[in-house]
Parts: sequence; C-alpha cells; structure tokens
Amino acid sequence: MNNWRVKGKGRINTNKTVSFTFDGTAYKGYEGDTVASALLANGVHLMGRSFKYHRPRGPVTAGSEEPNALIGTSRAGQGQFEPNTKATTQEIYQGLITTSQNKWPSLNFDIGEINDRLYRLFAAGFYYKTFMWPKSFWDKLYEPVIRATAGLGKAPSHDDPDTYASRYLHTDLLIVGAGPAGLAAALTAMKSGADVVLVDENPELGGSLLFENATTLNDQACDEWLAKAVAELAAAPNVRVLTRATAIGYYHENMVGVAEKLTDHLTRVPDGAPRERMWRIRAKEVILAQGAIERPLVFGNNDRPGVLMASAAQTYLNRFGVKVGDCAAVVTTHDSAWFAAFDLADAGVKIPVIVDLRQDASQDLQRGAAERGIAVRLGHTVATVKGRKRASGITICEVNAGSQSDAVSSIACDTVLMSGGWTPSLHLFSHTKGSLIWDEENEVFLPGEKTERCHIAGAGRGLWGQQQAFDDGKHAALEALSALGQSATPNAVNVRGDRTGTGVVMEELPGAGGGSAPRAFVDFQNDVCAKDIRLAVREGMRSIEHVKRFTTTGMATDQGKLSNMNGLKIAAKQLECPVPAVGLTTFRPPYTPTTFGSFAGYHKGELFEVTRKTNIDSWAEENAAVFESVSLWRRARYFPKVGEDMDAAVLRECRQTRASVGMFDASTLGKIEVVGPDAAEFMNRIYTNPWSKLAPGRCRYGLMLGEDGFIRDDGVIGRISQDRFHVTTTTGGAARVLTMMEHFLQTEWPELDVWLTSTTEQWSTIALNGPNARKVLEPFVTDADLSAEAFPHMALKECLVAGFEARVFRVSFTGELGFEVNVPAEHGRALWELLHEEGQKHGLCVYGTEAMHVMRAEKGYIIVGQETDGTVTPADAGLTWAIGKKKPDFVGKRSLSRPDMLQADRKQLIGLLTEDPNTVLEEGAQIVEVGDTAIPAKMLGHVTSSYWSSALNRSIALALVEGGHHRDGGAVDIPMPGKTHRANVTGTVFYDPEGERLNM
Amino acid sequence: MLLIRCPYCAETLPELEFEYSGEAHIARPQNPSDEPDDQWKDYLFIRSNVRGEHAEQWRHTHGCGRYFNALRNTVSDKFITTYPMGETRPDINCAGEEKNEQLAR
Amino acid sequence: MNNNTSLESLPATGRFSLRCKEQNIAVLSRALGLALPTKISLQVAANGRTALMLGPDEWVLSCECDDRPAIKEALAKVCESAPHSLTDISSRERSIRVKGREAAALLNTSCPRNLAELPSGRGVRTIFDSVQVILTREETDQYRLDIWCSFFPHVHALLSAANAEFKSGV
Amino acid sequence: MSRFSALSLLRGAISGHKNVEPQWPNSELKSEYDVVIIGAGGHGLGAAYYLAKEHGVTNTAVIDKGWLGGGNTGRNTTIIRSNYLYDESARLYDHAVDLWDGLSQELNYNVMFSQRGVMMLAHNVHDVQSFKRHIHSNRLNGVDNVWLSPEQAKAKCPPLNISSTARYPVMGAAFQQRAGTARHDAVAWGYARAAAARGVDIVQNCPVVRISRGADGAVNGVETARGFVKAKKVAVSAAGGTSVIMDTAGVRLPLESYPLQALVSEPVKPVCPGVVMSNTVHAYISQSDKGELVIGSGTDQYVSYSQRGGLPLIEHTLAAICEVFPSFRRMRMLRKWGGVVDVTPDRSPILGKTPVGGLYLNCGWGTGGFKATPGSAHVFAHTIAKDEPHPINAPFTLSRFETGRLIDEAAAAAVAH
Ligand SMILES: Cc1cc2nc3c(=O)[nH]c(=O)nc-3n(C[C@H](O)[C@H](O)[C@H](O)COP(=O)(O)OP(=O)(O)OC[C@H]3O[C@@H](n4cnc5c(N)ncnc54)[C@H](O)[C@@H]3O)c2cc1C
Ligand SMILES: NC(=O)c1ccc[n+]([C@@H]2O[C@H](COP(=O)([O-])OP(=O)(O)OC[C@H]3O[C@@H](n4cnc5c(N)ncnc54)[C@H](O)[C@@H]3O)[C@@H](O)[C@H]2O)c1
Ligand SMILES: Cc1cc2nc3c(=O)[nH]c(=O)nc-3n(C[C@H](O)[C@H](O)[C@H](O)COP(=O)(O)O)c2cc1C
Ligand SMILES: [Zn+2]
Repeated sequence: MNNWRVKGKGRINTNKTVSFTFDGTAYKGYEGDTVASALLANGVHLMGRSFKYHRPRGPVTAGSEEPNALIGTSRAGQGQFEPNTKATTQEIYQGLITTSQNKWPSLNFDIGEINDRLYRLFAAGFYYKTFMWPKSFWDKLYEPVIRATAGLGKAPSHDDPDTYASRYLHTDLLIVGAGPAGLAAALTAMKSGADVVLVDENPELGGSLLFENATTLNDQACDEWLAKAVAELAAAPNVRVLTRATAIGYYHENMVGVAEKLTDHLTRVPDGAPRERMWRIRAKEVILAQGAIERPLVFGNNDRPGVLMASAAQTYLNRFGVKVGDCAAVVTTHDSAWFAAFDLADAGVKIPVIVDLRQDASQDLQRGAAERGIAVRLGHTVATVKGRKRASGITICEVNAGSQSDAVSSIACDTVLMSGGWTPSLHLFSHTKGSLIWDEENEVFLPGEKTERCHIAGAGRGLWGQQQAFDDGKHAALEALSALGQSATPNAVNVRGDRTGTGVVMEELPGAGGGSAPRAFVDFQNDVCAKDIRLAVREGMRSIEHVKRFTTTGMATDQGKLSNMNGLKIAAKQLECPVPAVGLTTFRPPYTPTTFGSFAGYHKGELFEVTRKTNIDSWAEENAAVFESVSLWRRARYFPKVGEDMDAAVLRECRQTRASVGMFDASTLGKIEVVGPDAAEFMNRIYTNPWSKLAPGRCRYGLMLGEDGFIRDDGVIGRISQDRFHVTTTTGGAARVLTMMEHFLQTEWPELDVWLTSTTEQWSTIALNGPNARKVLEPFVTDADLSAEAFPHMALKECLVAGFEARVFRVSFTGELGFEVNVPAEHGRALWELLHEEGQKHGLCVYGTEAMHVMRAEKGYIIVGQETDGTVTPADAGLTWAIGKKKPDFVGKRSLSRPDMLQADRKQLIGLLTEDPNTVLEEGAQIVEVGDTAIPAKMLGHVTSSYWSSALNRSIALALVEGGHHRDGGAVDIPMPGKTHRANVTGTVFYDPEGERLNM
Repeated sequence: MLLIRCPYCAETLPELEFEYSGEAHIARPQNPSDEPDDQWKDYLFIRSNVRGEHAEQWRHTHGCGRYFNALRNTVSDKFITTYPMGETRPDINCAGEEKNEQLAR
Repeated sequence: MNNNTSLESLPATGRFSLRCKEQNIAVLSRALGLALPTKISLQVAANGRTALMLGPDEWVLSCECDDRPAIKEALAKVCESAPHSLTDISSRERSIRVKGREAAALLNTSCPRNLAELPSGRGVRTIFDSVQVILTREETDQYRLDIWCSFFPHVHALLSAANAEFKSGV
Repeated sequence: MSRFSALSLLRGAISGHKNVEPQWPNSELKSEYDVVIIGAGGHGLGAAYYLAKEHGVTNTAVIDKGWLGGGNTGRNTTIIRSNYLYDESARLYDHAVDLWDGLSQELNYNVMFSQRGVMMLAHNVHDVQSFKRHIHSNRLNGVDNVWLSPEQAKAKCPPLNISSTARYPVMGAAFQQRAGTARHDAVAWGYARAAAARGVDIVQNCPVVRISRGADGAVNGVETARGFVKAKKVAVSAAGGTSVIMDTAGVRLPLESYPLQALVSEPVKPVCPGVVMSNTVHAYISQSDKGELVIGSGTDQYVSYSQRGGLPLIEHTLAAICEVFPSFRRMRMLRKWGGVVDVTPDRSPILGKTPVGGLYLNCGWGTGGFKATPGSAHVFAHTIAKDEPHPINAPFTLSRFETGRLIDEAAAAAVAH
C-alpha cells in the first residue's frame, strides 16, 4: 500500500492507519490524510468526471479551491450521505465511504464521455439556440434529458440524522487565516489585552507553512517554530483558535459567519455532538489573512488527471508525505513552481523539465535546477498534455512572439505541475463591497477602499514570501490594536531561506490557440474552455457578467477560485480592453459551499419554531383533542369520542352546548391592558366605537381598522375602571394590534397618559356557553351575584371563582348565555377541571375551535381573517353600527370616504342558504349571478364560512358578494366542478335573530 | 445583521432586537377628515424611498420598546445617526451631487 | 471542556409592569418605598421589592407573591397625583436560571447580545432565538431569563440542546 | 440576423463557430428617439420588442445603467405561475403564461420555459381555506389550479416531508401544472436579440440621471451619463431604481425598495421535479436544469439599495427548507445574492400612464414580476404606443392608491412569488 509515500516527509501520523473505501475498494491512509492525499498515496489520480463533457479528472489542488475531485461521502452503517464533497479537504476516518460522481456505469468507463466527442455541439450557450423544435419536445424529451445529465452528485435521499449548532461570539479582533500573516497577527495581538479569535479552514494552523516549510524561522526549523507558535496561542487566555472553521461570509458591521466542522473527521462521534456549528462572530476589528490561491495555466488538455498546481504537489509532499507521481514536468510563469520542483526533486521525484514561458529566470533558480539535474526550457510553452485518464507526457515548443513555433518536442512524464502565479484571496473583503484596485505591475487585484473595520494582510495584499507575510501580519495587528485603543510589543519573526518569487501572468498559453488544438480549460468543473470565452465575446457578451452567465465560467462549486482571473484575462484580450475596465464578477457568500444544516442550526423538528400552548392544553391533549395551529399557538379543534370523525364530534359539541352547556379554552385570545387617565381617549382614537360613555363594569364589541380603512381586528373590550380597559384581540392579531397601538401612541399621541401591557399570558380564559352556563359557574362564585339582573349581558365582574381572583365577562360568541372567566394563567387548568366536574351534572361538553366557528356563524359573528381579508370595510361587513358616528376621528376613518370605498358594487357580507339544505358549500367557493357560469365567469364574491348547522338542521354559509346588501331575497349560483349549487341570499344571522338566548 | 444604536438605551445592539417601521417624519394630519383625497393618499402611501440618506423609524421592540428615528444610508446600509422620537431630522450634510452618483449605482 | 452549567426553573414570584412618565417617578418611588432606577438596565432592591428599568417609562417590579396587594394599594393611593399604569403580570412569565462557568456562552447560542457588556446586577429585555425575554445577570456566571409562559418550553429546550452540545465536548 | 436552429448550430460546430455574429450590437446612443425605455430588464426589453413587432415603433432605445438583464431579471428565482386570486391579477399573469408558452419559438431563443408545475403547500386550516378560494376563483377564470392531498403532493415531489407530526404538517397543496420556471438570462437575451433585430438600440452602462419635461409639462427627453437624449415618449421600467428616477420627473410614488435574497445549492442530479412554495414556513424551491436547488428567501425589513441582505433571513429560509425537505439538510449552499425589489402597498404592480404626458410607468412588481415579463411587456408596449392602457393593465393604475380600489393580493393571503 501507499507506494507513493515518501519516508520522513509529511505531518500526518504514520503510526495510525485508517481505512476507508472509494467506489467500493478499500484503501488505507494515515491519520491526517485527506481522501485525495490518501488516494494519491495509493496511486489513484482519477477521482471524478467533469460536469458537461464527463472528462476524467483528478485533483488539481490540495485545498478548498478544488474543482475536480468531488466525491460522495457517507459513514459506514449510518448513511449520512453527502454529495460534492471535496476529496482534497475531507479528512479520512475509519469507516468513511466515498464514491465518485457523475459517471455511468463506472468512473473508469463512463458512457457520458460521448459528450466529450460532441463538444463542438455543446459550445457555450448552445442550449439557447436549439431544442425548440418541435415545441412539444421540450417538456417531454429535451428538458428531461438535459436535467438527467446535469447535476454532479446525487442528493441525499434520507433525512439527516445529525444535529447542527450555532453561536454568537463577540470579540475585539477576528483573524481569518492562520498562515504566516494570520499567525503573526495572532501572536502579536495575543500580547495585548484584546480578545482575539483566529480561524482557519484547515485542521491545523500554518497555512502555507504547512507545505512551504524549508525555511528557518527565528533559527528554528519551520515545523518546530510552528508547533511552538500553535502551543503559545493555545495557551493564551485571550485567544480562541478555531480550526476546520471557514469564514464563509462577511456581513454588515463586522459580522463574520464562520462554519466550523465538528465531527466529520471523527471515527466515533461523541454523544450529543453536533456535526457543524455556525459562529456569528461580531468583531470590533477584522484581519483578513486569507493568503493567495495559485492560478492554473490554460493550455491544451490542462485538465488531465496528473496535472496539478505546483503548490498542490508541494502540499501533498510536505504536508502529507505523498509524491504525486514519479516523473513530474513543470510548466510555469512564476518562480514558485521552481521551488515546488526542487522540493519534489529532493524527495526523489524525477523532474524531466521545467518549462517557463518567461525568457529569463534568476540565476539562483537556474543554479538550483542545474544542481538537481533538471532540464530548463525558458521561453517555452506547453502545447498539450498527452494521456487521457492520466497524463503521460507533454509537448512543448518555443514561445515565439506569442505564436506557436513548429519545433514541437515531446517529453514523457506521469505528472504535470503548473503555476500561473498567484491570486490574492479577497473574497471576504469583496463581500463588504470593498473596492478592488488593479495592480498593473503584478497583474493582480488588491484591496482598495474599505467599508468595514478590516485590515488585509499577507499574500492577500499581493505580498509574496514569508518574511513579508509575517511582517505584514504583525503590522496589521498593531494597526487593529491601535484602533481598539490597545497596544502590544510584538516579537519579530526572522525568516531564513525565504523563497520569494515573482512571475508574469498569462491568458491562454500561446501554444494552445488554433482551431484544431485540444481544448484548454479555464473552468475545470463546468468545462469552460478558452475558446468558449472568446466565442461568448464574439456573440456580443461584452460584460464580464454576461460572459460568466453565457459560459458558466466561475459558476461551479469552486466559484471561480481557479478560473476567474484566467477567464477575465482571456475575455479582456478578446474585447481588446484593459483588465480593470472589464472587471471581476461579484464575489458572494459563502466562501466555500456550506451545508443547509449549519445555517439552520438548532432549528430542527420541535425546535424549528415555537409552539405556544395554553395552561389548559395539557388537559386537551389528555382528552384526545385534535389540534390545529393558529399563528404560533396550537388550539384544540375538536374532541372526538371513540369512533367519531370531525363532523360527528362538532355536531355533538354544538348540539350539547346549545342544549345545555359547553366549555371552551379561549386563552389564546390576545389581551392588552390599557391603563391611564387618557385610556378612554386612546380607545376612542384606536377603535371605531365610542368608549367615553362605557361605564366601568361593562363591555363592548370593539372594531379596529388600519389607517387604510380596512378591518384589522376585533374583540370584546371591558372597562375595568375609569382608567383601565381589558382589551381582547384575535389570537393571531395580538402582537400586531399591540404594535399598532404602540406605534400610534408613541409617534402620534405621546401626550396621552396611557400605557399598554400585554396580558395575553397573564390570564387563562375559559368560556362557558349554553343555557346552563350559569348553573355550572355559580357554585364557584360566592362574592358576586351572577343573576341575569345583577350581571346582564355585556357586563363584567371582578370576583373570586373557586377562590381564584377572576375577571368574569358576560359575553357570548355562540349566541347562548355565556361567561368568559379569566383567572391567573397558572390556575387555568385547575379551574377547568373544577368546572368540568361540576358541568357533568348538566351534561357539559368541551368544544373546540371548529364548533366555536359553527356556532358563531349561526349567529352571523365574523371572524377577522375569515370573513375579512384586509380588503373589507366595516360597511362591507355590516358593522356600520360599530362606528362611533359622532367621533371626529379614529384610525381609518378618513379612508372610509375615499371614492372607491363608497361604491355600491363593493363586496358585502351576506348569508347564504343553499336551495338543497343538505349541501354544505365549500369555503372559498366562488359566487356568480344565477346562470352565469360560463368560463371565464364574472365572479361576484366567495363563500367565507360554511357549515352544517345542527341548530337549523341544514347548511348555512356566509359570503362576501358584490352589492350583497341589496341582494337580500335574491339568489346566486355557486358553480363547482361537476355541479352548480343555487343559494338564496339572506341576512347573516341564522339563529335566534332576536338574541333572546343571550339573555337567559 | 445591522447594528443599531438605541437613543434611549444608549447602547449599540443587534438588529434582531429591532423592528423597522418605515419612513420617518410623515406626520399624521391634525384633522384627517379635512384632508383632500390626494393628500390623504400621500400620507398613507407616498414614500420618498431615498437612495442615499433615509430618515426612518425603528422600534427597539425587544429592548426598551421605544420607537425612534434614524438616518441611514440605503446604499451602504450604514447608520449615520439615531435620535429620539419627536426630534427633528439632524442636519447632517452629505456630499453634493448625490443624486447622479446614486443613479450610477 | 468541563461542563458545569446548570439550568434551573425558578418558583413563581410577584411581578408587575409599572409605567409612568418621568415627572412622576419620585412620587411612585416614595409610595413603593424603593427608589425606581432611572437608567435602563439598572435594578434597585429594597424591602423585598426589586425594580428593574426596562424602558424610559417602564419598570418591572418583582416581589413576594403576597406582597402584591400592598403594592397595589400603595400605588392606588397616588394614582391621582402621579398617573401611571400598574399591571399584574405575575402569571404571564416564568423564569429560568442559567448558572456556571459557561453560562454566557450557553446563552449566546441563541442570544445575539454581547453579554460581556451587561454588568452583574443589571438586566435588559432582549431576544433569545425568536423569543423576547428579560435577561438579568445576577452574578458573574449566573443569569436569569424571564420568559412568557408559552415560550418557556422552547427556550428551555434550546438551552438543553445547547447544554448537551457543550457536554459532548466538541 | 441569422436564425438559430439545430442546423445552424451544427454548421457552427463544423466550422468551429467561425461565423458567429453578436446577438445584439453594441449600440451607440443617438441624440433622438421616439421612445426611450429606461431599464433593460426583461420588462423593458420586452416592451421594446413588442413596440417594434406589434406597433411598428422601432426608433426606440432601451437604456440601462449596467449590463442588460443585470437587474432583478438576472437574479430572481424564476418562478412563473398565474394562480392569483383577483380577476385583474389572474388576467395579467395568465396573459403572461400564454405568452411564455411559445416564447422560445417567437423569439427564436430557447428561454427554457418549463411547465413542471408549481405546488403551494397548505400548512394550516387557514391556508387550506385560502388556497381553495384561489382554486375556485382560478377555475372560473380559466386558470388551471387544483387541490392535491398530501400524498398526491409527495408523489409529485418525493423529498417532501408530509409527516403529520411535523411542526407545519402539509395539509394539502394547490397545484398549477402550467406554471413552472424559465431561464432568466435567456429571457433578457432573447428579447434583446429580437428587439435589436428589429432596429431597437440597446445601450448599456449608461445611467439615466434625469427625466426631462418641456414647458407643456410633458416629457421631452432624458439626461444620461452620455448626454441628453430627446424623446417623444419615455417609459420607465427601472425596477430597483424607480422612485429615484421618477422623482426627477416630479412624480412621487407609493413604493419602497427592499433587499430580497436568493441562493443556490451545489448542483445535484434531479431530485425536485417542480416548484414548491410554502408561504407559511417561508420557503420557495425549484431545481434548475443545471441541477442547483434554487431557493428564494425573504426581504429584509429595511429599505435598501445594496443588493446585499442579512444572514438571519438566510438562516430562517434554510431552516424552513430543511423542515419541508429534511433530506436536504446535508446539501450545501453554493452562493447567495440579493436584489432590490420595489414594493407597492397592495403588492400589485403599477402599469400604465402617469400624470405626466408621454411618461409611462411599469414598476412595483415586488418579489414577483419575472413571471409577468412577456405579459407585462406586451400590454406596456400597447400602453406606450396607443397612449392608453390595454384592458388587461387598465386596473393597475397609480390612481388606485388615491381612490382606494387596491388589488390586494397580499391581504388576500396570496403568496409573494
Ligand atoms: C431574489 C429575487 C427573487 C425573485 N423571484 C421571483 C420569482 O420567483 N418569480 C417572479 O415572478 N419574480 C421574482 N422576482 C421579481 C422579479 O425578478 C422582478 O419583478 C422582475 O425581474 C422585474 O423585471 P424588470 O425588467 O422590471 O426589472 P429589472 O430586471 O430589475 O430591470 C430594471 C433595469 O433598470 C435599470 N435601471 C434602474 N434605474 C436606472 C436608471 N436610472 N437608468 C438606467 N437604467 C436603470 C437596472 O439596471 C435594471 O437593469 C424576484 C426578485 C428577486 C430579487
Ligand atoms: N513563492 C511565492 O511567490 C508565493 C506567492 C504567493 C504566496 N506565497 C506564500 O504565501 C504565504 C502568504 O502567507 P499568508 O499568511 O498571507 O497566506 P497563507 O496562504 O499562508 O494562509 C492563509 C490561510 O487562510 C486560510 N483561509 C483562507 N480563506 C479562509 C476562510 N475564508 N476561512 C478560513 N480560513 C481561510 C487558508 O486555508 C490558509 O490556511 C507566504 O508564506 C508566502 O511565502 C508565496
Ligand atoms: C436561477 C438562478 C440560478 C443560478 N445558478 C447559479 C449557479 O449555478 N452557480 C452560480 O455561481 N451562481 C448561480 N446563480 C447566481 C448568479 O451567479 C448571481 O449571483 C446572481 O445572478 C446575482 O448576481 P450577482 O451575484 O452578480 O449580483 C444563479 C442565479 C439564478 C437567478
Ligand atoms: Zn432601547
């Protein structure tokens, strides 16, 4: 096993072997390996297939910018499948199962590869130009085929068993990236009084020091210095280090989202451990030390397995102890690939050639190559890579004034290392809308104007080399500390053997042009080639945003980390336009793809959202209630007895309530205590009704409009004393109503001496309704007279009920004699049980919201939100009587006189009785003139409520109908699929129109 | 998530504690019944919707509960200042030519 | 990480919402026998009564349950001279105490506030997940949350889930 | 302009696409036009196209401050449906669906209009009532929309969680089969290409900074970053910038602009066949032909032109998606972005004439105007050409806010997208 391991190299734990599988084959690696490093150590380069052409692909990087080596992962025996995971960042653990993607039947033999032969048909944007004929083929054939071939991995098919966490964290200084710049910043800030958080996406700190480790730092070997630095930071009380933690987005006011992976590297996951945690870190100052990403070169077949970034090869060697091949040719425009070549050569890899497009290279480099017996071809370029599933050689030729010379020579190799220079990582900085400035000399974008309190350090500022990075990190920390009013005396880091390089930036390599030349890839995953970008420009896509969207370059899962700059250069050249004038596309969060789960955090299942329950809810649950959800509350809808369905239960609940007595948990109604000397005046302004004359101890139905004149809420309101009202609102409206009241009070009428307090949850509210309601309640009330004379309809009393301090309203939402008893919430259930027991003497039944709805509809009482929908005025709803005629003003009054609010054709609330008394109309059914049922029909309105009425022994309905108030006695049609129902228009009160039962 | 300074609490706190409540300084007419339809419409619906410095109401709902006013730049989302309800809009001058610049995105 | 954070549901107490304009604070203070604090988040205790200032015209008074009639009576006497609103909210909310070295971190799983900026002995209304709460820092590592009853189970469940996470050590 | 066809594609393939021509020329701004349309989104470009095709008005410029299609047309979740409640809306959006069907052929540009259906989930009794009301109203308006049981809903979208113990159980769904999605960029490009072919100038990267009015009060041109342009008529189709530009003509609007966010996941093989919307848990999802899950989030609470938006909304949206589709919890967000949507008080658009002569307005589509693109453009062109509204857009006046005849889909508990 592991034939490509290099003894004595790497930071992995070779004492600990780990096995995992890839496409069913078992492999062994070491603790600390990624899937990619372990597979490479086993000689496996072919790890995936590209999106469009299904070309064979291997890893091209060793980090989170990887576009090619995407795999599915799952945990043995437990599923937890996940697609599109980067083999280059997924750490191996015992029992990890990995699979390749986007292939059929196998990775090695993939039918989809046919696309690669037909590539010319699949030029950029081809689908916009075809698949249009015949028209019907799109839905039936073309699109389904396109969809089936698209996508990379498969979506998970099972519910995710894992949990996710989140946390807010406040800190003085957040440092993103723990390379030399980030480490220097952290080591400096550590010495101040500031709280510091250092995050890095890798499992260990070090950044480029993990692979560029030939230097000596303060006279210690690089690895040794790093270990000490890490230990120092770990021991510092003011520093918190998060590894496997990716800063995914830089949001407003220095809030950075950091997604931390907690368990995906563990063989055994501790109980209760979430899989990932989303930190929302709010920092006073931020240092972005994200480093730079090495840029690929664009040449023929540059996507073949075995073609890697030079720094990736260096990483596999120095961090993982893996050589990526036996014989690695190097193609570069930058010095850094030379160093990579030297490292590999020193580890025993044959370097047949370094091809550098530049005409010159430093003496040091050339000497280094010569010492190692490496052939150097300056002023040369690579024409193409040979081999299909693995590179087998390259052809090179001279760069001749930018065009290809005839003298092509072939060089055999199994690996190609490339470097097109480095791109500073400014993704997070760009999230803040900070500006980027084009640096002509180094041909990179650098940070310009800032919009947040942040500092960029290291390679992110285009500073190559460890010494510069250390110095810059330290400097950034001092700057940040001074902004925090802090200071520190930093220790310098002196670098010996620093291998700073320079280079030039190319677009497509000169050898790659021409019609028949093999394709040169810019965006590996999405198979965007240089010629696609040129084609897009020729098709008129002159904005880089158009180029992106037309070719999909930069839209793959690496979000252009490798491709954007090359794409931009090629487009700029085709446009004959300077690079900065063309500009970059927008960087958007997240920095690397991030699971939905980590955004959702704890919000899963029961914790997804609050479920509010009343104090009496537990009784309902024990008594087999069926619940419904109303805003955040859950309410008992009905209480079926064994064998009953909803209709039967509701019928019984209504019947028994009207015949004797029913009991209902009304605790969810919103309640607001309105208190102060100006309470009545305030009520006058907010509600349509007049309140000044309402005597303490009395209550009244209140109607509330929005300023636009439409009904917003209603409820019964009691005057407890001269300066105190007990307001009730609808269940769903409670918060809204209080907000609206506060808004008017604070912003328009601050002079009023009145205050509002939500008392919804202070009270449990039990409604007793029915001719025997008084009999049930009376035994529990000793300090008040409940008789009809002493306690008439629409009166209220504060008294003791069963010893609890209560507010009893004599009101009714059913049309029967009714009491609503409010007691302190914690006594709700106790009182409920007492009343229930007492009620048994009278055949009391418990009813739910459904029976309540039926009974109030029988009485023509509206439900806001059912009879109204935000477009209904008091007049429409037949509630003109609730408007205080003499009041000069109340919220919404002025709007009621706008022209369209007075039209006769407005939809108005009416009653409907179907001709067939057994037909219960469907709520929401539409209403037309008699006989006017042809489609499209002129609709007059709709059925808002419709029930079987046990009291009337027939169906009833309420409806909003155009000009409804003038239709009394007329008929309308309700066309339903298959049958049209006819109904007669009536008043809205179906039951006990005289209201006699209220006064029993 | 924005950070907002509540002028009553005198603390700068996360947006999650606050509710936005629309444009500021739109006073309810003294006698709505006297308003002509078009002016009542202005009060109800017309908003300046400024690209740039916007005077707006917020409520520290999950804090002191108070409504207050703020000046905020709607392009950068940055608060310029916040001030108690009832105070007039502070005269903080922003750079001239803002409109053209605003239009240019 | 050694976890020693505890969650404790607290017994009921008397609670009032008290509201008045600035000019009447002195009168009400005298009536209550307690100097109502005049800076938001400050808490003052005397005679078994505690007042926490939540807003410029708002306090929450805590007391023994059976001290409530006395408070009502005392304030009713000054109703004319010092208009105010006193509303019993004792049954509206329940409290939970979070205590231990990691109490603040535990709360910060769902509370976006910077708890370091809340000194011991102070309290504020804030938000915990989607739930409005009153958060009082009783001692350095001890906090109390006052929560409307119907939201209590949700807050408790979130804190318990977070506690399990802390216990797992990751 | 040459026609796109399978054959032309094949020819191109053989020749190495040697003879491609720009899909639209890089027009210079002329000094005078019959019609200037501000905003090269789908609505503006479409209006230019229909003006040319149906009304013979070709001396038109569509001027955009950025790149064409770069506004909300290029950043929306592409949901198309017409199952709106009110007659006015149903007619408008259904007119659009009729035009969507066949738009690829009409424009000779595959806009990938895909009628995979839109399913709107009901999670409580109120939702059920509201959706049934929609269904009945739609049926009588000739708009297809049917009720599905939870099981039927799941059959249409297998990853859907229909467990009755869910916090928000699925109690059924309203389903419109003719609804679906289209490729947003292609819509802008297709209209641009077809309009350009009929002589329309498309001028990009040229902000209009002022609408100019003559002594008679009527418009006479626009001031742009590249100078003054005379115009007989000016049509504003500048979503995300409407209030600002209309203010320069002295017209103040009932609009507020909010950031609206959307996101995509990494691409996966087909898993979510149609569009699923849940208003109650605030989640909208579909899967694009490329394989990403395209997910719509909500608007932030405050007015903003920043095309950004905050993290809490995204967290809430994804929590909701994971509730409805628990197997997606391990999917990853690839990219999220924001747009700026102009919202009216009744959530319905303003589409028609203005108090200013020669000035026409198309705005206020809020979170849901992509679906209207061809229909809106079509009747807007009519309005501009004839100086009077088409019957379909006649109700969508600016004056309704004064008289009170609002078309309040939002109040009627319709969903936004
Ligand atoms: C995240 C998101 C999701 C959405 N999801 C859906 C959905 O699923 N279904 C749906 O139907 N709708 C959806 N919408 C809404 C939909 O995108 C828009 O309503 C629709 O695209 C508007 O099209 P338009 O052509 O009017 O505007 P845009 O495409 O925005 O075009 C307006 C153009 O005007 C330009 N402009 C502005 N001011 C000026 C000026 N002064 N000078 C020159 N040019 C100017 C802008 O640059 C822009 O290009 C969504 C919107 C967003 C942001
Ligand atoms: N030889 C050359 O010419 C050349 C060119 C470029 C860079 N370099 C080397 O690069 C180094 C620069 O140091 P540096 O500290 O600026 O960069 P670095 O690359 O050493 O460290 C950056 C770190 O940030 C991490 N990171 C990036 N984005 C992140 C995110 N969003 N969340 C969490 N972590 C993130 C990276 O994984 C990495 O660990 C020097 O050592 C220099 O020698 C050399
Ligand atoms: C329907 C749709 C699908 C998208 N799919 C992708 C995608 O697969 N990859 C990607 O990077 N962006 C995708 N995007 C997002 C765009 O890259 C871009 O973010 C969006 O158009 C807004 O533009 P901006 O981010 O440049 O402001 C998609 C956008 C839409 C509207
Ligand atoms: Zn405050």
